[in-house]
Amino acid sequence: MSIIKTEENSNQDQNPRITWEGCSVLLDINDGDRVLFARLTTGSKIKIGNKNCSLQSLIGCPFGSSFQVEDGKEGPVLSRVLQSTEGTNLQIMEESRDNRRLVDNNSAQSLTGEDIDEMRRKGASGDEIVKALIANSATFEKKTAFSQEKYLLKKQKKYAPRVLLRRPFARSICEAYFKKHAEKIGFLRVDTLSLLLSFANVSAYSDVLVVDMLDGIITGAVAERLGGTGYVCNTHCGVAPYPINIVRMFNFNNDICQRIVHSSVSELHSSENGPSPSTDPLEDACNIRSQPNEQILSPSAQHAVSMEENEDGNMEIMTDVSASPKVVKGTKAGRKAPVEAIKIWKANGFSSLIIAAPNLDAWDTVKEVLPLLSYSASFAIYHQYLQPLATCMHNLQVEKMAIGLQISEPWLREYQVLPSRTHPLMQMSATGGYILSGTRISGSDQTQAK
Amino acid sequence: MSIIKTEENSNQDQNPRITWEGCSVLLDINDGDRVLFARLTTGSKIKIGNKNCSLQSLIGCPFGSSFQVEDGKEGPVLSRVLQSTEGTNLQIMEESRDNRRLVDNNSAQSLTGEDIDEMRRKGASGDEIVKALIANSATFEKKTAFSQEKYLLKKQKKYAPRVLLRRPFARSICEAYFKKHAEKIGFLRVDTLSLLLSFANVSAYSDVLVVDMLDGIITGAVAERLGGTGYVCNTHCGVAPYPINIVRMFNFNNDICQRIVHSSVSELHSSENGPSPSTDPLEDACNIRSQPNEQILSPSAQHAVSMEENEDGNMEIMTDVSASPKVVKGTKAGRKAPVEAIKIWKANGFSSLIIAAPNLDAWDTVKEVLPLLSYSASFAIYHQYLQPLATCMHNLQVEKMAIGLQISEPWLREYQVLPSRTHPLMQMSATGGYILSGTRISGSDQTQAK
Amino acid sequence: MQITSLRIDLKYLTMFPFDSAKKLSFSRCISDGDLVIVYEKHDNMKAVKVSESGILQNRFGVFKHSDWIGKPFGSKVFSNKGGFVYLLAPTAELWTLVLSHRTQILYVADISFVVMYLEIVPGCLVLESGTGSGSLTTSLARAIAPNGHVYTFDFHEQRADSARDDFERTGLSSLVTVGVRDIQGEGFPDEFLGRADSVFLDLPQPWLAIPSVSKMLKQDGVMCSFSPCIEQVQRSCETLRSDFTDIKTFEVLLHTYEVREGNLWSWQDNEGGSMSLKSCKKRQRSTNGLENASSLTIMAKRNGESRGHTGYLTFARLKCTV
Amino acid sequence: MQITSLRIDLKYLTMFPFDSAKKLSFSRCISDGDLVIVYEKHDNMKAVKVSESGILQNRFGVFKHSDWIGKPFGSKVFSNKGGFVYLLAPTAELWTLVLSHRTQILYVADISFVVMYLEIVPGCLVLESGTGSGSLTTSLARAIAPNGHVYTFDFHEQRADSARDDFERTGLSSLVTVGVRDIQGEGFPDEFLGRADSVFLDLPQPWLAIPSVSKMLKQDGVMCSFSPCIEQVQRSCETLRSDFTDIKTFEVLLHTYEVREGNLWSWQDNEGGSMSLKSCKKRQRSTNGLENASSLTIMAKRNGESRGHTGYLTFARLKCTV
Repeated sequence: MSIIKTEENSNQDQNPRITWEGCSVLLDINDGDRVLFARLTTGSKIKIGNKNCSLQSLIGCPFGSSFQVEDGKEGPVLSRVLQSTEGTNLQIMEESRDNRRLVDNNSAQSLTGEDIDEMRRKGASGDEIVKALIANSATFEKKTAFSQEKYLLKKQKKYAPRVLLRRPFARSICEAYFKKHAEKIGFLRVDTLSLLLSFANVSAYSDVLVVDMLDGIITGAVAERLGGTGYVCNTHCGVAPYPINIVRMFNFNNDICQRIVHSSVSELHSSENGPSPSTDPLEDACNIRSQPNEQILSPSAQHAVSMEENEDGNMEIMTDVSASPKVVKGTKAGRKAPVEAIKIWKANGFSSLIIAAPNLDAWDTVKEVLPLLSYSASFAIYHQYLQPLATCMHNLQVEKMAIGLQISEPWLREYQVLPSRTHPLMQMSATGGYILSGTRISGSDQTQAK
Repeated sequence: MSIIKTEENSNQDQNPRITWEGCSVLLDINDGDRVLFARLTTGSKIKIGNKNCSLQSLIGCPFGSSFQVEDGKEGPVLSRVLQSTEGTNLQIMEESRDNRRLVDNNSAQSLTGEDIDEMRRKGASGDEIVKALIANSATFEKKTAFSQEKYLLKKQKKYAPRVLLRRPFARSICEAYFKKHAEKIGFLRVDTLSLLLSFANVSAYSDVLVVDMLDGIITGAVAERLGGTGYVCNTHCGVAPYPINIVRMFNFNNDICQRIVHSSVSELHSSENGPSPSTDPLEDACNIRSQPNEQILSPSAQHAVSMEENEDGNMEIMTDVSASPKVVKGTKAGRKAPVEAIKIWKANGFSSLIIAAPNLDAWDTVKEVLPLLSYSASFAIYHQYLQPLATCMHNLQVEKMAIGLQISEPWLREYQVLPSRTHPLMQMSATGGYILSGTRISGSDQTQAK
Repeated sequence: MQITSLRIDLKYLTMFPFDSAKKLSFSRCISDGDLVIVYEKHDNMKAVKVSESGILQNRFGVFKHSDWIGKPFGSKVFSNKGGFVYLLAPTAELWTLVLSHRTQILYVADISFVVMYLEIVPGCLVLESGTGSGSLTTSLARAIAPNGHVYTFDFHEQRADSARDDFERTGLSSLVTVGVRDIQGEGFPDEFLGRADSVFLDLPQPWLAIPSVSKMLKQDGVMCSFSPCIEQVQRSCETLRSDFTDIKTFEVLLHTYEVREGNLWSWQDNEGGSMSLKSCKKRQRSTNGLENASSLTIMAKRNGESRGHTGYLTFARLKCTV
Repeated sequence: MQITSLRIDLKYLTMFPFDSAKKLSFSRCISDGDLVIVYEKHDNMKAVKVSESGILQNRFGVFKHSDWIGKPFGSKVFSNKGGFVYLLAPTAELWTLVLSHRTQILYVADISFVVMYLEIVPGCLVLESGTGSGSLTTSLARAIAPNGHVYTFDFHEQRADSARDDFERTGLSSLVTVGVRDIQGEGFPDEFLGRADSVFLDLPQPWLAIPSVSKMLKQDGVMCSFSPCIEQVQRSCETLRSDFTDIKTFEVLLHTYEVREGNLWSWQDNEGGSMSLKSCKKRQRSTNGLENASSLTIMAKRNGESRGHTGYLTFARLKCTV
């Protein structure tokens, strides 16, 4: 079995595993308690507890590494923690004791708040404080292993918070939004997103038409799969394209950004083949600069506001745009579709379609955009409600526009797998919404009695 | 802690654990492969394989006992098998071998069909045949424990079928129908049925109004909970009550049968307090004899037909009605509601309502019958489709007829729990339907601005 | 024809009637001493004992119990400020909600399934351990009424005491007996040998209690064990295999739906394209829903967060050996 | 501006395009040598290689391949008897249906989730064992195209051979390499040390392969193990805890819905009361669904029987130790 070296080189470009200055990262604080998007620049900072930590030390680190707050010469810094390969400190043993006699008592701690402050002043690390708390707990030793673990975790989160550096992928971005701001992505769960990409047959060199009214999560996920080939074209009805702020959070290189475009549905439908006034190259160029930038800049202000509102653990956006103008210029995703591309789409049709427009009637939308697809192309429509998709499916059947029609409802449940304590998580997301999928067919041109 | 002896005596009557002549039983053949309802009489028989076995030997046996076919002097009989308390013959061990090298080969059996026929002629029992088959299998010893068990079970089912004598309860009847003829009970799953009884607050001495278009499964389940107290009144729109054949399958005593009545919705609504022509005592008495009996007799012929159609393992009804006329007379459930009861219901209202009418519009039905309930009474409406209940719930809210409204969708999954082989069953029933539940309230008589 | 069960009785209300003299008629009016469920919202209810001089104070104002007496159950009653609540007759389901303040709202799915799958009917003798909040016990009592009995045991004396108080309050004392006992350690009392129709276990190590259960049950009697973790189920099933048959493990859940009325925009209505997702929440609402219902769509949507797991229910039937 | 990717190419069709020269344009017409999916019904499809002289015979009659050539994909084509089928371009999803004849129809839920959760993007190097029917492999190949590679291993030589044939047929050979190897016993080949972006295991004893996986993965790389039984998951998680972090176990399912158009009867329409449940099936159907849509209700109903379990998916991320 031989290995093609060039693959790996190109892989390195598309799929970097080490951060760089200006790259976008997802910071997971205390195992998902708080999730932040940030752009790593020399000047960017995040607030953890009451400390403003510089993110500079994160530049050049591998994704997946963990950090702890430490006091540096010039204020608090994030210092890398190497993960041991020996499992967690605390060995989780099979529990033979039952906890019927367990008495919950939190007053058994002899260390006071002043003691802890004093330790801090003397430069004790978070880990040291946690160890002291355990040593000074009258009940810790009597607790069951399960309760000891819970206690340890709680104290560690408070006194020695961990920051995990994650790669911003469709997976992690969708999960972070779903957990903290599900309404911003129309309650689209990560398994549902994955199904949309499958049902729509998104693959390299596809030309994917999307109606993405979920702030760009669909557009970004499609672009990630295209890897700089094909096109994802976000179509819209009026003059202004729908915002795609979430696309900024992916670490898309220039190749990929070039493939993220928008076009109004009337342009895609128009019978003229020459450049229409609205697709004038000059105006187009102008659009690339001004209008998508506006999209990029304006929402960051909004998000900053929402960050203030949700101090206690919500997802936040930390983007110091002004500090890194080059980076913003790099991510100019979402330009107007090139005239040549539109021309070819008109001739050949798109190869895939995804609609995710929670406030639009599904049938009303699909009847407008489905004709833009080539025959045999796959499509997938997401909706939070079942009924609009049922009506849509019925109409597509009656109109003989598509075959292989199916409404699917995804179901996802996570499990806790621990010795003697394995069970599904007590909380689950009951609704991943619904997907209507199918394949466009050519009109019944030669209808014959069967 | 003292025990009240009288309780147990009355319990014995209501909840008998030993069969008697004329009692209704559920026969579970080969662990659910085939399920039959039968009435135990000296003359009744069932066909197992190619043998007609008398059911006489089942009379006087405890429910829960198992039987095997044996050749008696006067033809095949069902002979009781005492269950050992030492688990199954085959010890299921944790599997250390994996089956990657397993080759499936069914040609390794040296015993021929003729050999088996010969053994049978010589009077070998089913168990003996199974043992011979194992002894003559070239591959049995090489199989994994899991495969051995599967092989054994398959052969046992074929050559030594087991008949399990089950009590006909709402649980077992609903499960048997759901498994074999789900469409006859409107795809009502046993957990959904249990929720209907809870949400409608069915309890002793309740007067429960039902719209039961599921052939009596609701009526029977309610009567079981009432235990001879209160009433279950099956209401209907036209002149003829809905059939309640399933009620016959319960072993209801006279006390309980007396409490199962029907009445048209117009009778329940009529403002006259005196006996209306249709509630004339004479005609009423006539109804008790003729019309419910017709219900009891006619469908058994139908069922007999469906039994012929479904030779290979479906649920069957074996009722030798002519052979035990006294028994049929005993189960005269479903008479017309007594005039006195109707009078009191008109004055006080019913205390519970259950609607299970798959073909009726839920709102259209509930707006007719909900006013027959007393205030603060609970109700539950079952439907296979979500949308009719959504509309109904909305209208009940708008009309301020009920509070505590909730649409629930039950979810049920069975697990296989075996050493090293624990997992949810691969097949599940995806739809248990939907339930709209709530509490009737008094009209907003004194509406005040809040 | 016997219609004594329809007699109207004016003794104080129990949660459900269990002798013919206490037959509940819902047309009955609220009396001094009755237990009523004060309903504010689906997720806000409270159990209140009515007394001539009592008052209830909540965010809607002050309610005088004396205003309630004589009104039928299911009435809307008003506070001094014009705020209102509904007064409902207690049921096992409402009681569960009151007990747990919504955290246990879906528990009805497990309870209902257990009662039916244990084949509990009026007259049954049922054993239970532990009693816990008594939420299941109340439903067991409803199912065995009027002439059966539930014997329930808890390890904690204090918990048993509060459960006993609750059954006193709901008028179920004659159907339920609460004992203090370590069932895992000692098993059920010998006086129930071979007499239980059904047994329910909610214990951390149910396998320790199973040998006792097999002695208490009548032949063909059914037991159920509720456990959150699969390891408990695995171990219980192993123990069950010697004396029990028909061993089945289930998981029961309930999803609930919200109902909304609204119109989805058509593609053209949405010319601006800048519609934010937030605006989707303020759907246009008709002032008279019923008349306009045909033009608007009523849509049901799953409630987002739901109980993903409560526990596994393992049922088994005692083998017939006689 | 580079628009080479939009070029139309007439080489034979692969399941999906993975180099710009093979860019699929759907307006392209069916050619000799193409693989087409012949669609009769949702649950009846078949993969056919088109050849000038080929014929297809089914219950609708005889179809000549020569009639198909030159027609666009997505066309309806007719048999000698006037029966028809649709000719579709193959996709990974259709291929899964063709492979398994509907028995694996819901498997798309697991496949989709795995591809996304393994963070597979174009250019990735992915290891898989076992290959099985190659259903997941096809989707992995789609995700790593155009410049990544999937190395998949199966214990059975025969199974590996048929999978290799299939990838030849679907034109994916340059993206997928199939090897014969006992991964549980020998681990993955050393040539992949530290080079895999993602690893997928579907093995009876996955814990035996996990030490090798941790050597193959790049730091922060993700692995997934698919197991039907919880004991396999428990043991795998135990093994994973030493070198992996972010260990998560999921179950993914898919429920599907039927759509029906019809009216529910009102109480009064149903005067007879003798309506049987059977008649509910023959609902009145409008001849022109769209025009009457407002007066009829379209209702969605869950398909009754569904896959209740496929397996547990356990994901884990290699710890960063450098």
